[in-house]
Amino acid sequence: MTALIMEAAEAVAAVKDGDTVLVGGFGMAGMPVELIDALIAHGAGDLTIVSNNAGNSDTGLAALLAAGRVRKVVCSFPRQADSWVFDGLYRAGKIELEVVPQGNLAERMRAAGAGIGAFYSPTGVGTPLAEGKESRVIDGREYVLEFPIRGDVALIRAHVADRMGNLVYRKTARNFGPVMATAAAVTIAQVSSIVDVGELDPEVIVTPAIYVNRLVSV
Amino acid sequence: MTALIMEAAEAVAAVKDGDTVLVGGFGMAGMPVELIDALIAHGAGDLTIVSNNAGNSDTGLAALLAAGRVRKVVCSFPRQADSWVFDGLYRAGKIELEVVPQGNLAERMRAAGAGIGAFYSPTGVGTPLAEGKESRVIDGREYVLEFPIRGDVALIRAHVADRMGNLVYRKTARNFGPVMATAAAVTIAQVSSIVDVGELDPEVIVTPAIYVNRLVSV
Amino acid sequence: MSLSREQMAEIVARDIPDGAYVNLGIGQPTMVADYLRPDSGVVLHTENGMLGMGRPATGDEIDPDLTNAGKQPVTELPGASYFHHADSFAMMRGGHLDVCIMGAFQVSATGDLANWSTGAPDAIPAVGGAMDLAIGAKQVFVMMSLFAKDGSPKLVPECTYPLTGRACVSRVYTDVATFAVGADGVRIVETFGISVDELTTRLCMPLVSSPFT
Amino acid sequence: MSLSREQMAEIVARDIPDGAYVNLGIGQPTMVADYLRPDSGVVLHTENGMLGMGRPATGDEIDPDLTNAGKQPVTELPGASYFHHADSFAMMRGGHLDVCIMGAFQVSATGDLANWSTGAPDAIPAVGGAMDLAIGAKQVFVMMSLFAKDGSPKLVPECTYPLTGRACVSRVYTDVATFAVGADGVRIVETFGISVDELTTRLCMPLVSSPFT
Repeated sequence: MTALIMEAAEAVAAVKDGDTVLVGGFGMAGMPVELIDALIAHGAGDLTIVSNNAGNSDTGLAALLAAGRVRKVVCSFPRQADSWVFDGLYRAGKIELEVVPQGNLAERMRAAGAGIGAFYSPTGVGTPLAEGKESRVIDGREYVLEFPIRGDVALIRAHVADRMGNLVYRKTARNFGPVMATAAAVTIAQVSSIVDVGELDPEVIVTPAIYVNRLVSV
Repeated sequence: MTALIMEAAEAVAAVKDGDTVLVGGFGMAGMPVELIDALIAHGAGDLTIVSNNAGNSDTGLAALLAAGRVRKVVCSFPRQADSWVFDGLYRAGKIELEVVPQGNLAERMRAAGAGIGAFYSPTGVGTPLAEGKESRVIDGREYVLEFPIRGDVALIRAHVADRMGNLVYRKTARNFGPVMATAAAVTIAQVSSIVDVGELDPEVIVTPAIYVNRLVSV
Repeated sequence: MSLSREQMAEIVARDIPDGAYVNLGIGQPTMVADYLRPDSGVVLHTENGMLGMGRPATGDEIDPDLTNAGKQPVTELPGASYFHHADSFAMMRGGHLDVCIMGAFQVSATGDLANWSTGAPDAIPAVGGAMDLAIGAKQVFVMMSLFAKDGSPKLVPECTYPLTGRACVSRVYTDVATFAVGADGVRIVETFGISVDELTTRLCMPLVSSPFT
Repeated sequence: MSLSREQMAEIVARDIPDGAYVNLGIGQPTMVADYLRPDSGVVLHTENGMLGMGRPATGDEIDPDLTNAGKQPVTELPGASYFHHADSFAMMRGGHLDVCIMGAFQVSATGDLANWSTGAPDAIPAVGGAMDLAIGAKQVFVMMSLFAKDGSPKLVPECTYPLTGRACVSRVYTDVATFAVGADGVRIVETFGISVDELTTRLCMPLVSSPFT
């Protein structure tokens, strides 16, 4: 169905306690800050957050973590210079962590969106992150079997949307947005502007509207 | 390396006897007609052709088949109203055929380009096209294990290239081009025009130059 | 009276929810487009890489770079988008399309679909995107005549033709009746010029005749 | 005399073929960009979705939507392209990058790479894109000091730290020597202020001292 245009608070009301929430962004680029703030205000808890990082400084994801709403983080790089909120919770045993190599993280979400049941990845073979996983030699090379990561909700940031939900992004802020949009039951995109249908060139649309359920203009 | 701009004859000289050649196009949309003609003139034989169809009328792929250059066709839909060249060769036992569901065909080439060793697809389960293939139940659903399809050479058609090899396409002529470009050791793109580096908007490039080895302006 | 192909298309169109993303396959199902209300918000997908497909192109509109899955020239609607084949089939396989509509040789009592091969020994196999569509869309609607030319039913206890997909069909629209396929079997939704008794007699399979709920 | 970090970067840059597609990872390897000839045609990839990355952005050029893998603001060169994360890592994993350059804690005699974790029990694990890069690029160049602060070598018979990737490193650029890692073992390519004898003594592993061919 065509995307619905909403306020942030109304949009994130789709998130329920215990949900898996995919959160776009690589550092601050593409981070859906206003949606995360709305999610904090919304109050849903016991969340699993799938995102490249585990929050920076005291805002955004870090604030969500600090508010005690997150049971588990699935990410590639939790530890950063300013990831003290996550670091503290992790060392106190108050949060679970699944570290996934960044490419496997992206590909596992892509698989969820693309209806792939599982795939053999060469990434991580022979490393601690492949321990306990099935492996298989194909054409002389070893691969690890990786399974899809699905979201109940995806929170992403794009640049411009049309009223149907077609999205374009800006520079490296594109990052996880297009992949996460395909991998969640409900995708919520915050955008800088919403234009009329027909104003985006069909050749340049990165995320087709079929993947976008709710639009928030910030 | 940055793409080289060549004449069609010089470009297709990369094809050797026995090669697997990925050929873009869905019907005539995106069909690299001039490259196929050059390949016929080039003379390489014993080829495996991977393409959605197996040639139409007496030109293009059909002419390549008629010239006796093709040992095997891997495609989703060989039989069409005007596929008499293929039909004749097939019925005479002069050509091998591997029929692959269209989505598996695209995804298997995508896997080749993306370094995926194999993937579980739900497409074809329970059908004759899954016979002899491994299957596996994941989360209650049955999947078939599918392996990558790699090309020695890909022949594709795009709309505009810049001199580095970045490509944009036009409407549904995009079809298999971007996927095949990633899946072959040597990708040759025929384009309607070649512009200077910097003239294509970096946001709208569909095939980055890294996937394109040779450019032919027709 | 049994339905014409146009009437079948009209009935199918009526059952497509407003705003749905729909793939009409090739052949007869493409007629459904003619009966969608312009304000329905239904968005058409074509497997060769497009959402927002418009009506067939005519005259100067014809553009060889803009075709549907049947390779016929079509038009583009506002809000359209283009994508490559792997993305297009990821969209299908990933369950993002609300409805796809296909023809069939046979549909089984459990929703198995056979529509790509009659299994004739001399036939050249050709499947296209049918297997991907069959297992990908949230709902698969089949449009077909209920009986073959020789009078044999095409809705059958078990398909004898090679399968396209297993347990994937949810609705079967035919010239004489519409059926819903569910966990409890095949239910008659509506009949057209044929009695339930006659249907039951001619179809060699149990039918649930209560109105579809 | 041993090399400065700048000199190491210059030597690595010299070994990158003209026109190569290269990923410089994060940290020290990014210094290599400063020593690439402007006319080399080398194209830089950054894992967060860009080919054609330019130099670091300063002043008004800084754009929060345009960063490198280290999340620092960068610029865009003519011919650049953007793509999403799955496409970016498909590019890496699919073997399309010619060279990637990474730091390391340890490299083994067979080219195993350890650069993401010291295995300390209280460390928070974080891998980023290192494992994908290690196994993806056609050639992996490592830049590191050859000896740790305690004097122990970082080029070792077998890694004691958790691996990033197996048998993936082809070149090791250090402050005192450059090594090529091949099927026949580790060959010394060049030394800087250290004799082959001393190198052999301090590294507890066999070395092939013949010039790299």
